Amino acid sequence: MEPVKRIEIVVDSPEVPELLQILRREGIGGYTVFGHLRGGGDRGERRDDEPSGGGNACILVAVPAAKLQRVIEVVRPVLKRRGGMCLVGDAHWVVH
Amino acid sequence: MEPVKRIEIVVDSPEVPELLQILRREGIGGYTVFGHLRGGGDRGERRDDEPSGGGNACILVAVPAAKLQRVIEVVRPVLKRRGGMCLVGDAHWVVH
Amino acid sequence: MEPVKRIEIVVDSPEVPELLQILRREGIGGYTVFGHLRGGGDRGERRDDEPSGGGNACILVAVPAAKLQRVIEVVRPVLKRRGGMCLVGDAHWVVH
Amino acid sequence: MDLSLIASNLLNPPVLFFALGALAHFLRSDLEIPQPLPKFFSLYLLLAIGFKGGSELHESGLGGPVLGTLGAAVGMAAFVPLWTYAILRRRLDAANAAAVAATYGSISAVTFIAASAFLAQLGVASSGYMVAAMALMESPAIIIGITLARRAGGGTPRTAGMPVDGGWSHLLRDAFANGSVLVLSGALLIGYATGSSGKEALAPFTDGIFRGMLCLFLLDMGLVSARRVGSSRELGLFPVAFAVLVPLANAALGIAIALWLGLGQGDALLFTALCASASYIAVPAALRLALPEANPGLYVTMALALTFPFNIVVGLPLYMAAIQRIWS
Amino acid sequence: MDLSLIASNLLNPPVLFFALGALAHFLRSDLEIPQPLPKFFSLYLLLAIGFKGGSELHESGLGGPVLGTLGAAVGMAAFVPLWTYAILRRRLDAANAAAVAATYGSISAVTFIAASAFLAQLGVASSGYMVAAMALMESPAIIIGITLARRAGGGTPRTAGMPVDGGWSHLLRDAFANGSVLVLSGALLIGYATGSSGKEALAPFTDGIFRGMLCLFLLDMGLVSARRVGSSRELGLFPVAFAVLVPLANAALGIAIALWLGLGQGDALLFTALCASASYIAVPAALRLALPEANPGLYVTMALALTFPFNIVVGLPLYMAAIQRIWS
Amino acid sequence: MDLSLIASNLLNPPVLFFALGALAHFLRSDLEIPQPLPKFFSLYLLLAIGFKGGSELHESGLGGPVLGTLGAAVGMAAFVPLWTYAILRRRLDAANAAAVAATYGSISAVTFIAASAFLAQLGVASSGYMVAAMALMESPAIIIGITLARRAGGGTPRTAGMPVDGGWSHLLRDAFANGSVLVLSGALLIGYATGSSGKEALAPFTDGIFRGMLCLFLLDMGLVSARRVGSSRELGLFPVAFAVLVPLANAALGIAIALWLGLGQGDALLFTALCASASYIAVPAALRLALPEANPGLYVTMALALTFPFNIVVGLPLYMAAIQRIWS
Ligand SMILES: Nc1ncnc2c1ncn2[C@@H]1O[C@H](COP(=O)(O)O)[C@@H](O)[C@H]1O
Ligand SMILES: Nc1ncnc2c1ncn2[C@@H]1O[C@H](COP(=O)(O)O)[C@@H](O)[C@H]1O
Ligand SMILES: Nc1ncnc2c1ncn2[C@@H]1O[C@H](COP(=O)(O)O)[C@@H](O)[C@H]1O
Ligand code: NA
Ligand code: NA
Ligand code: NA
Repeated sequence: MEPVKRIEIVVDSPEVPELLQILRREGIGGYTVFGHLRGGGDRGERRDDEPSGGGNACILVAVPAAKLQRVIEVVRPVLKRRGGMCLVGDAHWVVH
Repeated sequence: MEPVKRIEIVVDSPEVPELLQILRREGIGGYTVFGHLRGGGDRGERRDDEPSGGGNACILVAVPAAKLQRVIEVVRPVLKRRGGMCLVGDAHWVVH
Repeated sequence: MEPVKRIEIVVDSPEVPELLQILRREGIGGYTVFGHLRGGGDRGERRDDEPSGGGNACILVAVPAAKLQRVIEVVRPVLKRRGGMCLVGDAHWVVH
Repeated sequence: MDLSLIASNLLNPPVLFFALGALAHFLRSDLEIPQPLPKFFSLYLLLAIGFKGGSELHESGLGGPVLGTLGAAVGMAAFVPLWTYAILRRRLDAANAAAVAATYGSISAVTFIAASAFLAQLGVASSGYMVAAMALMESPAIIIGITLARRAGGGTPRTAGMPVDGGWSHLLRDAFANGSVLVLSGALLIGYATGSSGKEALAPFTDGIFRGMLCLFLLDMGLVSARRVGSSRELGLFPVAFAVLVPLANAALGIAIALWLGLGQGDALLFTALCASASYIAVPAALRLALPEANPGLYVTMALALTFPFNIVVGLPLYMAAIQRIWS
Repeated sequence: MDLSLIASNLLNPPVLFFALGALAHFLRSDLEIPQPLPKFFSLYLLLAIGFKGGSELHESGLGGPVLGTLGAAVGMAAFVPLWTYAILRRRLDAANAAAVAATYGSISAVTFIAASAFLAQLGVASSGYMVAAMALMESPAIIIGITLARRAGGGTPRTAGMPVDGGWSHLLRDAFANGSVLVLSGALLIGYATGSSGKEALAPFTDGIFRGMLCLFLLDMGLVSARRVGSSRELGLFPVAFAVLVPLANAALGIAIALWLGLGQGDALLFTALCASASYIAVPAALRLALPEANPGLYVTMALALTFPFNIVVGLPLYMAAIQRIWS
Repeated sequence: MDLSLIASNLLNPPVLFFALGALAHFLRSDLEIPQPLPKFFSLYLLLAIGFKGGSELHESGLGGPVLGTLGAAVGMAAFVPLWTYAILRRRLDAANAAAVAATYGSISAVTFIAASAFLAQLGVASSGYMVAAMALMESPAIIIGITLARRAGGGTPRTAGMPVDGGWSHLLRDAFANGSVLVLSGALLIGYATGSSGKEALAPFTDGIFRGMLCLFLLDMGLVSARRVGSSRELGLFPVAFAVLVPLANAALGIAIALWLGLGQGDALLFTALCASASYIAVPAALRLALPEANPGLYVTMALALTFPFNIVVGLPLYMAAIQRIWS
């Protein structure tokens, strides 16, 4: 098992394509997206069942610790402008 | 980055509105809900595709360590009565 | 609260039934499945909206540390053959 | 009993799609009908059947046996949980006995719809107000079941320790503002209010594609109830016997009441199907919250994996044969 | 004003299902219509209305008042955000004022559809090209609203700091390649191109089940907009007054233009409904990305919880009464 | 070749909606049709086409060229993977060669449906039993492809190291109990069993709204296959040439067999469309599990982004022109 950083980014669904593009530009091609989430935060409640869309999505990315700083740097401006949440934790990647 | 507690609560979908209400009463307005989950535990299997509903949902809440105890106190009786799971881990909140 | 290992396994959706069967054989009946995930990794992009299916799912399992090794042993060959990701982290189980 | 009745029931596309769904499960096919499609099909069916019933009620009016039938329907919805609870209590704890009793006191809209389709195939007429009877039978058993459980010391009010809301207001809401109850009765009232102009405007939707949507829903029901048949083996003999014998007893009661009310053969079959059927949508949804001590693996499995297919496949032609013999 | 107009609007199944959805919310029912079902219903409605409009346009041709009406439609879609922005700016910051202005400059397809259904019920004819007018009115207000916000210093281009794509190309895409705009105009062109053979082939789909699908969608809209009524109480008096009075003003403008263009009564009502309605699908979807500083809790709530039900329930018969009086 | 054939194929609403979906992708629209809606549309199409085929088979009986055609269909489904594997193996490793071979041996139900719609538009008759031919052609190629891969040392049985189940029983299940195979053949049998009464009862569902549902599904297919066109550029020349030339070769073979069997023009086109089409639903679903070493980015992209649109847009009128010339 290798130690990695486990990054969770919760944003509005329509932001996801651009965030993935940004991550890809940083050479990060491994990600998992959980869609259709409800949520609440500073900008009030967000639900997925409105006619105009409006749900959240969560992008899970596992990266080596060395890459963490760079990911945070590119993600932070998006969160600043659009709101959202980014959590970082420790985990071990089971090598297969 | 600020250290936070990352709380995951897995319960029956129809419990979610009341759990969120309870959390809100405790002044916790930040949450993300993952819906339509399958699961298995002490009360057997739970699937989302039965005609009477019946799937699980997972509420993810990031709180400062100081609030953890209070969240656990209010969530525990619900879990006791209805079953479910609550996991607590450590994470860092990327300030934006 | 009891310390547990928090295991996340991301695999192709159709693998889930067999993985759960394998886990059950190891005496692990507690799990939560998050379905309909998009993802990217070594095997390229995976989306859920293709006519032939093709999305990922994430199995979340909380086990006592003592059982971790056994879970990894049985899951690893599946990941080796089919691709996917397995992350292990630390968490506390709120006893109810 | 006339074998052609069984044949004409079995050679119905909806029943055959039910069998196809079950077959898919037993062949361990990867066929699945993911949410929210089953929800869509059942929403459609409730809306269509409610609306059609309302339009027909508008045409037929509330005279004749209508009020008597509606009264009898509510009566049966209250009586069935009471008598079955007495029996169930001998083998089960209070919560589970109450949950099963509530399940069998309420009704299955799809069994009702299958009975209507069966009548249509036989060319036997039935009345729109039977849908109103169905709508009235959905909820009372929930109230009675939970009251029984609470009297026995179980059924902790949903909000114990949570000063969110009074327990009873919750209960009434779970029973009467339940999504499926509301769509069915709402559509009934709308069909009644908009009369023949509404009926005509919606006919291609509520009539034209109805049978096809029923096939889709029953395909899913076949999958889901076959999946539960496995678990039904773990239930033991008592619940299995109950799931077959109690519908027969309730059907007999239903036939007797229908005869006494002077209903026609078609309405008699619909009334009987309501009495004999058990709920696997509205009641479980309410009980999951109101009676969490009860095991859905018991009451849902009995209603869905045993009573539902029994009624659909064997029960309907059997009840019809009895009615034909008695009425003629 | 003729009360029978109100009655015949209210006794419409779609409007009653809207009320049923709202009732379900206020009874705190667990009824919900989960995604992607609402998306399916609106996709269906846009495809069907677009296609039917295109077929009718094929039959009627582009002569007569068609081009004038289309021009007037675009003109109103541009004028409404400008005049309302001037008013909104007195009470709101630039971003929110621009967002609300864009919302009211664009249109609500379901209000348009409800107006068509209302006309069908009254037996008043209308023209297929009005759908083209609707398609043309969806997007301009988005462009104008965002331009207003940027001029005022807000509206940070979506890609600030992200050298992914130029800000304006993004904006044009959000405005014109928006999913609902594309399906509506695409279906319109396809209906136009395939003419009467296409019309006949799709009729059971685009016509037959149309009213029923509209009922399902409005059931959901009732749920969703009732949910937002709670939040509308927190908005304060100004937005609430705006959400009722501005549609009336735009409707008056619309009626005047329709008169000037010499439209028939049916087309006049459709044009008026477009002017009076506000967008809660296309515009919010675009603004969430292009104007994140604006609060969807304001502009979506105004359009969805206030203006939409006002138009559906009160507005349409009111506008029709005015048109009938003026035209005759 | 008669240009009017191309025009009448292109001016078909379904084909135009396919183009609209592709356009939406290239305009980078946010239009999306989220799961499970595509699943719903394809479930509907399989059920409807299977059921209609079964009803027609019931009417026409099993005489004449029926058994010969069914035999030829199975033969082609087995022969195509064998001959194409021999070619593919020169450029690809065993697993990928076997996967592509299986993909082209099986069929695309939507191409078949588009061919039927094209015939309907031309007013050319076809037979219900062709649906049975389609059902029989779905699975054999899966078995043959995997056998080829295993013989070449690849294709680790799915359960290697997992004593859950034997590898071959898995394989047969993936091939024959596959959801789409089961719904298509099950609906065919149900249509056959319920005959004309079933046909009439379901007609508004299986016939009336069929074209419209096809439009919705093709709108989604346009989106999805346009998305894959980007990746097809990375494939290199060989797969792209294969994806266009092999369908032409299989179509030629199909036409020859149809002539030899003495089929009518309509059935000849359907048979040809089956031979020329490649699977992007059933086969990939099975191969993902049975041949994980093969790259879906190769075989799905070829079938979905190249062969499918080629057949739909260019292939069908081309094959029809050839058939018309040869037959007359
Ligand atoms: N403390 C939190 N815990 C969990 N999720 C959160 C939290 N705060 C915000 N979120 C998620 O992030 C989304 C955007 O947050 P915000 O920008 O603060 O409205 C919310 O809709 C939630 O889904
Ligand atoms: N050990 C576990 N790991 C992951 N999820 C669990 C575990 N135990 C229970 N769950 C989840 O919690 C739900 C309720 O559990 P229970 O009340 O034990 O039946 C299950 O359906 C699972 O989704
Ligand atoms: N670094 C990562 N972070 C998050 N998810 C990943 C990562 N790598 C792979 N995955 C997930 O695992 C799936 C299979 O990965 P792979 O077998 O590498 O293609 C992907 O589709 C993702 O959903
Ligand atoms: Na009953
Ligand atoms: Na407007
Ligand atoms: Na083929």
